[in-house]
Amino acid sequence: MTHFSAMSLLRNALTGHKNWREQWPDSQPKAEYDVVIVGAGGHGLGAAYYLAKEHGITNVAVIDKGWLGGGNTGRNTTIIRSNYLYDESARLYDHALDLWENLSQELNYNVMYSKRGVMMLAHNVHDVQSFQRHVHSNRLNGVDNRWLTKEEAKAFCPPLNISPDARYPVMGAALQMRAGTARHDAVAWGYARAAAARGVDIIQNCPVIAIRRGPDGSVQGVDTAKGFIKAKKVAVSAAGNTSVVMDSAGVRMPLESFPLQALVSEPVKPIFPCVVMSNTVHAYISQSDKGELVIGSGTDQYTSYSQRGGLPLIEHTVAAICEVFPIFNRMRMLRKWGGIVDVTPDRSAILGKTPVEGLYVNCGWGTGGFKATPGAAHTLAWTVAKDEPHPINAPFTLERFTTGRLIDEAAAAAVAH
Amino acid sequence: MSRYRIPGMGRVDPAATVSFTFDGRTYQGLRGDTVASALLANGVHLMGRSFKYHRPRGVVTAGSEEPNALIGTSRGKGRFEPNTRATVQELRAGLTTESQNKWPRLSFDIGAVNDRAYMLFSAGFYYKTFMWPRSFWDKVYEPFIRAAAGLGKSPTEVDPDSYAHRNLHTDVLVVGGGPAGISAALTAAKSGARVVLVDENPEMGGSLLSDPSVRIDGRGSWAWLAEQLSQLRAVGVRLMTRTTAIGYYHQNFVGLVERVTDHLDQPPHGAPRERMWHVRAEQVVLAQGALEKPLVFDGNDRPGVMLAGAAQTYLNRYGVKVGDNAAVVTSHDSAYYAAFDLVDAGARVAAIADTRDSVRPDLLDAARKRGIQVLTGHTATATEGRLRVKSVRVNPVRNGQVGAGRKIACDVLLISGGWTPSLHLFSHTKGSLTWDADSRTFLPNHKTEACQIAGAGRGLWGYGPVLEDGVKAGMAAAQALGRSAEGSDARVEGDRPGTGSSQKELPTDRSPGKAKAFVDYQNDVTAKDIRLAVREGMRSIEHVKRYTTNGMATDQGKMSNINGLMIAADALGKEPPQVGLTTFRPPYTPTSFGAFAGYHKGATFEITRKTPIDPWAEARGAVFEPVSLWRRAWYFPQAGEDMHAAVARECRMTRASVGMFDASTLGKIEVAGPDAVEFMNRMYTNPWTKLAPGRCRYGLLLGEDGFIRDDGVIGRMSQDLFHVTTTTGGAARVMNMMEDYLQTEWPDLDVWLTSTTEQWATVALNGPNARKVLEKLVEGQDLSDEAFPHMSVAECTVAGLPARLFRISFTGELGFEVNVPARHGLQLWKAIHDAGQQYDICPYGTETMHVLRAEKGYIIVGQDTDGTVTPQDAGLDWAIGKAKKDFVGKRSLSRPDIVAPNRKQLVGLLTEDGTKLEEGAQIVLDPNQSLPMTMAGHVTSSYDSVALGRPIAMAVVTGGHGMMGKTVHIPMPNGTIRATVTSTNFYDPTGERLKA
Amino acid sequence: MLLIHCPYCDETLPESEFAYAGEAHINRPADPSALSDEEWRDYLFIRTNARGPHYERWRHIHGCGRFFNAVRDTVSDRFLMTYEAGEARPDLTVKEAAE
Amino acid sequence: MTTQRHEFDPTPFLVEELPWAPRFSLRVRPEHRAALAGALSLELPSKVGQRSTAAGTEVLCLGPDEWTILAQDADALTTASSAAYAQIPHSLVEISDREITLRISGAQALTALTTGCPRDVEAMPVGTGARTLFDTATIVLWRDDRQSFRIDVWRSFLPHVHAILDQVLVELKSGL
Ligand SMILES: Cc1cc2nc3c(=O)[nH]c(=O)nc-3n(C[C@H](O)[C@H](O)[C@H](O)COP(=O)(O)OP(=O)(O)OC[C@H]3O[C@@H](n4cnc5c(N)ncnc54)[C@H](O)[C@@H]3O)c2cc1C
Ligand SMILES: NC(=O)c1ccc[n+]([C@@H]2O[C@H](COP(=O)([O-])OP(=O)(O)OC[C@H]3O[C@@H](n4cnc5c(N)ncnc54)[C@H](O)[C@@H]3O)[C@@H](O)[C@H]2O)c1
Ligand SMILES: Cc1cc2nc3c(=O)[nH]c(=O)nc-3n(C[C@H](O)[C@H](O)[C@H](O)COP(=O)(O)O)c2cc1C
Ligand SMILES: [Zn+2]
Repeated sequence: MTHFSAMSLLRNALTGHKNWREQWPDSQPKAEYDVVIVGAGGHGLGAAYYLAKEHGITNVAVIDKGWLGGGNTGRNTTIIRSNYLYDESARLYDHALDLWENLSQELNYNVMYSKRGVMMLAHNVHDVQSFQRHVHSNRLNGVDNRWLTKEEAKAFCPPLNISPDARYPVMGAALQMRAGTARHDAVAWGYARAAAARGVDIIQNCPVIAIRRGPDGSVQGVDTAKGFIKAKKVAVSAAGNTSVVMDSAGVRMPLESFPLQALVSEPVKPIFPCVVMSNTVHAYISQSDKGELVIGSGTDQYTSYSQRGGLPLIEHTVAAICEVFPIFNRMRMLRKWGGIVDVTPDRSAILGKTPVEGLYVNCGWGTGGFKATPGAAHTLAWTVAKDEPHPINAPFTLERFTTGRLIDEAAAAAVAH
Repeated sequence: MSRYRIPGMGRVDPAATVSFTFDGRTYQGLRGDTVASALLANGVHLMGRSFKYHRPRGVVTAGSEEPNALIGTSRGKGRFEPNTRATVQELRAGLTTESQNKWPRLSFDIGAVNDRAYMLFSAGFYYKTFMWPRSFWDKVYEPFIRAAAGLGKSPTEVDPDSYAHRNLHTDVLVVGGGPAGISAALTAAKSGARVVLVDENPEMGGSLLSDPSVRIDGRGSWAWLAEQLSQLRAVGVRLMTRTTAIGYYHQNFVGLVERVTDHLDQPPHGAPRERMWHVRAEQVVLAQGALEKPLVFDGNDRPGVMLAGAAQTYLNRYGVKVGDNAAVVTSHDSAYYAAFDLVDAGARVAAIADTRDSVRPDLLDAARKRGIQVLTGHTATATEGRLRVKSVRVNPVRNGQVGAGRKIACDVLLISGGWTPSLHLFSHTKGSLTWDADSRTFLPNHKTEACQIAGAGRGLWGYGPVLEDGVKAGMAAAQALGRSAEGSDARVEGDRPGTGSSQKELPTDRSPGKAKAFVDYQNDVTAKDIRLAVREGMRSIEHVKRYTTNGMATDQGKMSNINGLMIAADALGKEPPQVGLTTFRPPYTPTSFGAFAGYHKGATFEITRKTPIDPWAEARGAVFEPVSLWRRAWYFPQAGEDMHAAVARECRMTRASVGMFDASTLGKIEVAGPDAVEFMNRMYTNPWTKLAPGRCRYGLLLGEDGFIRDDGVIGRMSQDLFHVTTTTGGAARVMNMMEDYLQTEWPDLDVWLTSTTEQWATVALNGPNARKVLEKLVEGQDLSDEAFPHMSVAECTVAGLPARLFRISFTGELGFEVNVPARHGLQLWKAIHDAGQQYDICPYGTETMHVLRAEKGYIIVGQDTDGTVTPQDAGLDWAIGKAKKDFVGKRSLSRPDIVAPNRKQLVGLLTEDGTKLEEGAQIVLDPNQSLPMTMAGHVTSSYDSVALGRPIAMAVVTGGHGMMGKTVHIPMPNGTIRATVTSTNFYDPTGERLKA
Repeated sequence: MLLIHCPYCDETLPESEFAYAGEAHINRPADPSALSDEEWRDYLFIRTNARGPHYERWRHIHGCGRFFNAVRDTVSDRFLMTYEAGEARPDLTVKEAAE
Repeated sequence: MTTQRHEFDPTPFLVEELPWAPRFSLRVRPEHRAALAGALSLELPSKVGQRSTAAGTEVLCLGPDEWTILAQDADALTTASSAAYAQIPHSLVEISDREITLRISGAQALTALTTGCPRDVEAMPVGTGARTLFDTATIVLWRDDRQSFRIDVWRSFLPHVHAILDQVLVELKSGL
């Protein structure tokens, strides 16, 4: 692997960039691997990287039905934060934040982790109560998150409309300074390159058709479009498609897949200094390093695998953005797109072992798993390597749906009076 | 007349001069001009700077696909927008425009140093550097990268314009008003179908406006066009110009955006700037035409280098000669026609260099006749000219060998790399494409929607075939609608057939590594960037796109996709269809946010529901809070009072005498029918069978997961009739949930649900004097405790109004709730208010209601419970009908984690030092732990209690029900607070006052 | 925006009049208390989440108010058919053969 | 394309708030529809969207087991309902105050409705009705004539519907 640096860039510039090497080879499947990971998103590639780096397991294949990073990793609004309410979530996401901090250096790939601060707006008394609860819980968990008055919020993000006459007036905000965004594609590519450098095979355009199990029930390998691949351990990291893949192993999942949309504006000079989320108005926005406003929308009401989504929802999202930031009314939408997100009943992930021996799963991140990428990948690798839960991912089991020990961040923020 | 305007040509109005400014200078154009055509008429080619290298750029196109000539436009305060395409913006009086992405000025831009260091800024360079030292990323590198990004400047003021929405249903929607679209629309309309024809241009005609040379049905093409349009009008086709089909969604749902006023000198009062149309069509005809591609070679981006078709458009449609001395480089026949038109209009064409070895003889003849030198089998290898092209270097290519170059002087260079059918909308539907090896383009293949594709949009060329194809598409659409249609073929004379070939970057005799051969003009992606991406392992076209940003600019690849693909395919050693295209996504062209938002802005952003009593509260100066869609009176401050003082007074007066409260927002459901009681038993945790008519009960509703969803008091009006109340925010949800169970699980039950939330206005009266106030107004019901005890309900008359009267209390005081038909709500309120004057009756808001109920330990669902709290957790076991075999959520209450010890349970908290706790504050058992602390719960409600003379709080605490009297700790940033766990029933624990 | 045929109104109408209501043919057990924790979990949470034809429920909430069932292809988002609540799960192979 | 003319329309459509009138929601199983209709002396259309008018009482079928009744004689109706209840279980709930009715009429009434109604209002036959949406508010839409409609709007949603119609009025008056 060519080391990336300003020097190597300069050297290559002088030689017409002819000597750069492939960032990852175009691998064809071998007959057998120690571990097969289904899904070359950030989570799957990251898990492969940590398996190789921290557990010395390098005979690993990451298999994707399309191009690597083409799932939700390549289509999300890149918001990264860890100010979650419950200890379990705070620990997981904060672990991810710790890894984000040095990810560029670790991977020798600039993932452009930008600590711009994520500000969450409170628009009513209930929001205030709920965010204060987060702020206090985060403080005692050692997670940074603080409360801003609406004036402080405006100072932090000047385009914000804090007029009391607004339909949803801003009553304050919670701000996590350590939070921000990262360049989505670079995360996938950086992990892919670093994993490949340690011997991991990345096999693209190769749908996994089924997970094969032996007479004793344990995993034997995967049937793919390129034939059977033997492996005693298979980790499924297929995001929106998890149900389908797991079903082939006879494991039915508590998941539903919905289309989630996002959009970008035309690029403009820096105008938006941070990330703002408003759950009440349904608006999520930041400005990318290329200058577009990156805006997150909601999920359509019906399940779907179509990566599309409807127009009315987008209209609502854009209206919400203009409600909170009226100066953007004359900005133009450049492109909108959809992804497929897998949602669990408590909207928290499922991460770890399954009832099937040798089968591991990492799914259910819904609308918010990009931020978890390094943390989820890191702890999943541990679990796969040792066949036991990592202390951080231990609560995120499948069993919780049987016992009732849900980790329901959304319900904790439920709006009702 | 401007220097480059040709009298007698174009569709502009020579008599109507319109002045506008560009970068502070005033120019004259004509009505009908775009900013681009007007600037070109004035000899101005330099209109912008590119994204990364800040290279000087002029127009490349004459349409909405323009990547270069992006300008800021404005019309007074709040009406500035960046990145407007000069090729689309029509002139209007007083239009102010400015160039972008330059400093200090367009002709001399410091940012252009990037161009000198362009070797450093290769594709994906930022992924490889800016990583050391670590801290420099946040402080130095990132701010630098960001400052360099972006094109125009964002608006900074609030937009005063309005935007509209419209729904439209039609039989046929035709997208594209060129010859194909027009003939399709006319054919379909003649069959009797309702037809809508849209085009993004200010007038219909499509390529006929650019190339009017033919005669159709014996007339000049523009005369024919005018006649077609009047026929279309006559048969009732809705013609929508300046209207872009932005997205093609499921089942023939198409979003259109109509630009209503941007072209007007003086928009009339009330006219929306833009209007979004939601069209649902039985049949869609896509006649989007084709887009011309540039050729990729070193220096193909200088101002003055433009598409041949664009030059032809400027000439024929706007009467503007783009230069005096043109050179042409092409791989398609169509550029010849552009050259001919230019010569015929008096310009000189120095030469046509054609990449093809052989060219149709008639074209060669026609060129020769006009004195144009044609160089077949040639490539272009360089251009010169900093702010305007001065020359092009062309070289012969023989057997793949590039021969010696020669310079051809020119002031414009017309290029054409062939045409790409516009399949954007078709691709939105996930329709599949097929590669046509002859034309080397993608054509539509498998359709997923009820649509027809016609004309240049499916690879046809020449007006004859395209008109015929339009007729066919119109007939097909009509037939699909079950109508019989006839098509009449048009007779085209002097048609200009054409073919051509698609190319990768043109061969060169210089080091290809050094060439600045642009593929994506705006994002400064060059051919070598694409090859570099492939070299680095980006084998998927999607990776190439993302790594190089090719096709991600504001033209969304309209100029660059196919050229990028050709180069990538070559680098990969594959055929283009094996590599494939990236995905087209809506919107077709960049679209204002305002158009999406439509009417949903300001006061009508979302519904604000108000009660019948709201006007009284507003007149009284109440402060409101939003609760779901409602606004509710929060408190009623009197002169000089802040919230704290107002709430303290409201609490005091209510407990001391009597208070009144607008409870109209509570959800109400009439549950009626012989099986009403059975239904209630199944839905709610409580037992209902023994509840006598005339009595009421607190009802608790769970989700099937066992967690509390809603609560409310429910009155049994008669054997078969329940008056159910729900929380304000829960009303719609509860109703839906009940309907769901009733319709799909228990359809056998004879019971019906009717929402009566808005049928009734509800006034709550609380306080020791409540009965005295009410007695004066009630007829038909004895209010004494014996006749009408706590938890009773009756129908009677209150203030002369038919009422449902409840004796219930959410405050712990003697309490009543009066429901009257909503239209009388305000009258009732005033009557009670008048009657209460003698007792200093006090109107109070939601905050006081919250305090008073907290003093009694009554929960607020959503505040003291979130979606993780069971009845046991909330101390509401008593509300569970123990003898009931089943009810919604019952099974979940015995799941292992729900019966586990140490769940968080609702308790009261009293601080030792009398400080008021913060809602949301976290509770710990051991205050001396280090971070992260083990938390044992949190404060759900906290108020200053006037009645108790101290703050009180409710909280959920691990194992709280077993901790009465124990101390817990609340670590705050400035010190830890100690609190004692108590019952939640702080005030009048024995309930004496209730029974008064 | 999908286009949905309401079997009660017998009209084909825009999605905005309808509310999605989850997977169809998951009947509430007659006696929940007889179920094991696993069986109860399956009822509560386990979903087919089919890729392809999906049996699901909709409510014509801003219309006749009825819940009804539908088969929709979750890859194309296209409705294959809709039918009244309470009707048996249709056999798609029969439907295809008939067409 | 030389001149910039637009035609102003001073009265594109008219919105009137209709006076209060007794209104009921009637629910009964389809198999009991005919019997109940007899008992209540009403014509209860069986198809969603159909209406009937008899002796000044208007009925609109909103769902397979649901009708809205604009009663001429409310007392007679409730009395008949109570009398029939034991034999024919049903539910008759007064909702006179739940909704307020607007009449929207005039040359551009249809256009005004298409700003907020997603369904094809134009295709709706005169003399029918339906529950549908206007913007985000549920409404009951009655088509009385080609250019005359009524909409019943829940009381608290009315100001929003009004506000949108006001904007539409200004928009249509501009002639663009
Ligand atoms: C519009 C949008 C906005 C979002 N915004 C945010 C945000 O702001 N912040 C945030 O934290 N999260 C966000 N998310 C969520 C986030 O994107 C995802 O949770 C996260 O990227 C998931 O990563 P992954 O690696 O698990 O999945 P993916 O990146 O989706 O990877 C899964 C891979 O599995 C492959 N696969 C599937 N089935 C098969 C098969 N049978 N065989 C082989 N391969 C298969 C897919 O092709 C895919 O590449 C957003 C999501 C979307 C769609
Ligand atoms: N300059 C030339 O010589 C030249 C160039 C191209 C085509 N032609 C000829 O023109 C004919 C093509 O006719 P045609 O009718 O197929 O195409 P067309 O190009 O004449 O018409 C297509 C129209 O659709 C519009 N359009 C495209 N996408 C749209 C959208 N999303 N929303 C609204 N409007 C949209 C375009 O602006 C254009 O006006 C052929 O005969 C061809 O030979 C000539
Ligand atoms: C954070 C982010 C920023 C993006 N910025 C742009 C952009 O500037 N221009 C663009 O064309 N697309 C942009 N995209 C969208 C992609 O082009 C693409 O639509 C998305 O990755 C989904 O892939 P698909 O549309 O090919 O299905 C962006 C996507 C993301 C996630
Ligand atoms: Zn219906």
